[in-house]
Amino acid sequence: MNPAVEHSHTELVELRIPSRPEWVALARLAAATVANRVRFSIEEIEDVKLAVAEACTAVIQHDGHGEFIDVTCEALSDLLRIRVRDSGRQGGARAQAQNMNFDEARIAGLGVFLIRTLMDEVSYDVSPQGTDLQMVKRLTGATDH
Amino acid sequence: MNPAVEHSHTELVELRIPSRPEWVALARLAAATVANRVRFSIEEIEDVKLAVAEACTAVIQHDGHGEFIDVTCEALSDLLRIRVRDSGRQGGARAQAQNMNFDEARIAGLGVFLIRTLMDEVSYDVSPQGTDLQMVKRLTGATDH
Amino acid sequence: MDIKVNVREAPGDCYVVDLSGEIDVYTSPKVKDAIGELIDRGVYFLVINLEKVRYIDSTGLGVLIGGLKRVREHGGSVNLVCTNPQIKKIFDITGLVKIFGIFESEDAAMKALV
Amino acid sequence: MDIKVNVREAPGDCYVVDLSGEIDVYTSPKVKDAIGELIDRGVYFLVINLEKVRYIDSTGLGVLIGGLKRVREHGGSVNLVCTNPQIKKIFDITGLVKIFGIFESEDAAMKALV
Ligand SMILES: Nc1ncnc2c1ncn2[C@@H]1O[C@H](COP(=O)(O)OP(=O)(O)O)[C@@H](O)[C@H]1O
Ligand SMILES: Nc1ncnc2c1ncn2[C@@H]1O[C@H](COP(=O)(O)OP(=O)(O)O)[C@@H](O)[C@H]1O
Repeated sequence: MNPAVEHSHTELVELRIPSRPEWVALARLAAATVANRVRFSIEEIEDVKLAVAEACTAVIQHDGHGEFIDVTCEALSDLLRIRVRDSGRQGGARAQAQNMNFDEARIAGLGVFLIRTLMDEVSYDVSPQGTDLQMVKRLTGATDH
Repeated sequence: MNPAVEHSHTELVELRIPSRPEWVALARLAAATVANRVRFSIEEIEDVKLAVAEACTAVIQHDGHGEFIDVTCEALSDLLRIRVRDSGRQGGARAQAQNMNFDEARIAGLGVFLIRTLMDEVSYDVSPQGTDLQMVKRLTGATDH
Repeated sequence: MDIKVNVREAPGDCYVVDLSGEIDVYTSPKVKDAIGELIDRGVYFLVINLEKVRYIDSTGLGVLIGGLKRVREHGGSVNLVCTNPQIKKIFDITGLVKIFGIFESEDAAMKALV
Repeated sequence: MDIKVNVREAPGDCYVVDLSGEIDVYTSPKVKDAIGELIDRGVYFLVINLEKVRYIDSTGLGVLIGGLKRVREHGGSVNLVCTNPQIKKIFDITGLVKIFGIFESEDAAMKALV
């Protein structure tokens, strides 16, 4: 079953998980369920799972990350939009350290490389409040309006 | 892998899904993942999945329900607490109709019977703002403090 | 999240409905349609094989109960094949074991049907 | 979410590590430990069989790369068995096909090892 998304329906899933390794699999599953609502192929759904997992992993492996990861997945008729943020971050010194550690080396890492390769659009925003990664995958051949 | 929950960690998962049939499976999976963090048996995890699905199904099959279902699952050392609410409900006349339809016949239905049988504590609250079902399942032999 | 429904004719005017997967609020309409079509065609003796069903909820039970009620109006009956202990438990705690014939094998379910 | 790791001795001072399941940030430490233990024991020729791996992410790749680096310091090598196209694709797009020997069968991976 891989039905076309009906525009009249909201196709939005929000998931909050503790920012720890054992929860990443759930974020993958949630993203896969939403990706399945767009008419992605099985291979494309695997791409989405990996990209979401890499985004969560980047948060988890980063010192000073927040207590939770918020994953928002939205299916539109011809694209999937996913946002991964960490939240509940400690303020002050920890947030400072966080800010400095999140350097180009991290962005250039294997995980971020995979996200950029597998998704069509990736943007990220780093602030003392946390990291915010947004990514879009389009149906092949589809154009955005 | 079925590790004991460490008290120093937050074991809280929040999931928001559209209140439609195709999303209930994701709520089951999320609840099962959290139940797995308490040392429940496979059979007990199946009980939790069914109870959560019945709670979501009750919302969905009820006219005038909200646009989303919020599922909150919290693992403590010896119990699992789950809350299922509908949100984004239309106000006014629809909320009124909703309120009246949610009658004893519904509560007495097969789904609610299953929830009551499979879980150790169940409470629900119905208001024009929506329905709010809370349930607890304990580890066998464990007592609450 | 998926259900597969396969309908096949068996000896003696009886049909077997093989279900495989999860029967929930999303998938049960598909099961309801398949059973409903058979009954509309005048098939009142059914074996529903749940051996490959991993999950069933109240909507799935409702579909089975609904099917049973309809065939009984025509003097028919529905027998279930169920070996999964978790699924069996659901029939036990809801008391539905008393209204369905539930069997360990398709053979036994078919023999008990007529 | 689970990984199974099985280590077995093969002909010619070589070991095969069978991995089965999903290798991610949660499960990769288990894989790392298993490979690390072998290397600590002086095993520098490894075949890692990924045929039953359904999923691998950058942490899993990191563990494999780390193992390869360690055995190379001792003149050893790591060959992978990989048939799943999705997993192969990950090695392709990261360029890791160029640093690992990747084979379609365990036999081929073992023969190419020494
Ligand atoms: N495509 C690649 N080819 C070869 N080696 C790589 C590749 N990607 C990463 N590595 C190596 O694998 C190791 C782990 O990489 P990475 O996961 O990016 O770690 P980190 O985030 O710590 O930089 C590093 O030593 C890196 O040099
Ligand atoms: N334990 C049971 N034994 C026999 N019949 C039952 C049982 N539970 C429910 N039913 C019947 O199955 C049908 C569907 O039940 P239920 O799911 O509770 O529907 P509803 O919510 O519409 O009342 C009803 O006709 C009811 O009488």
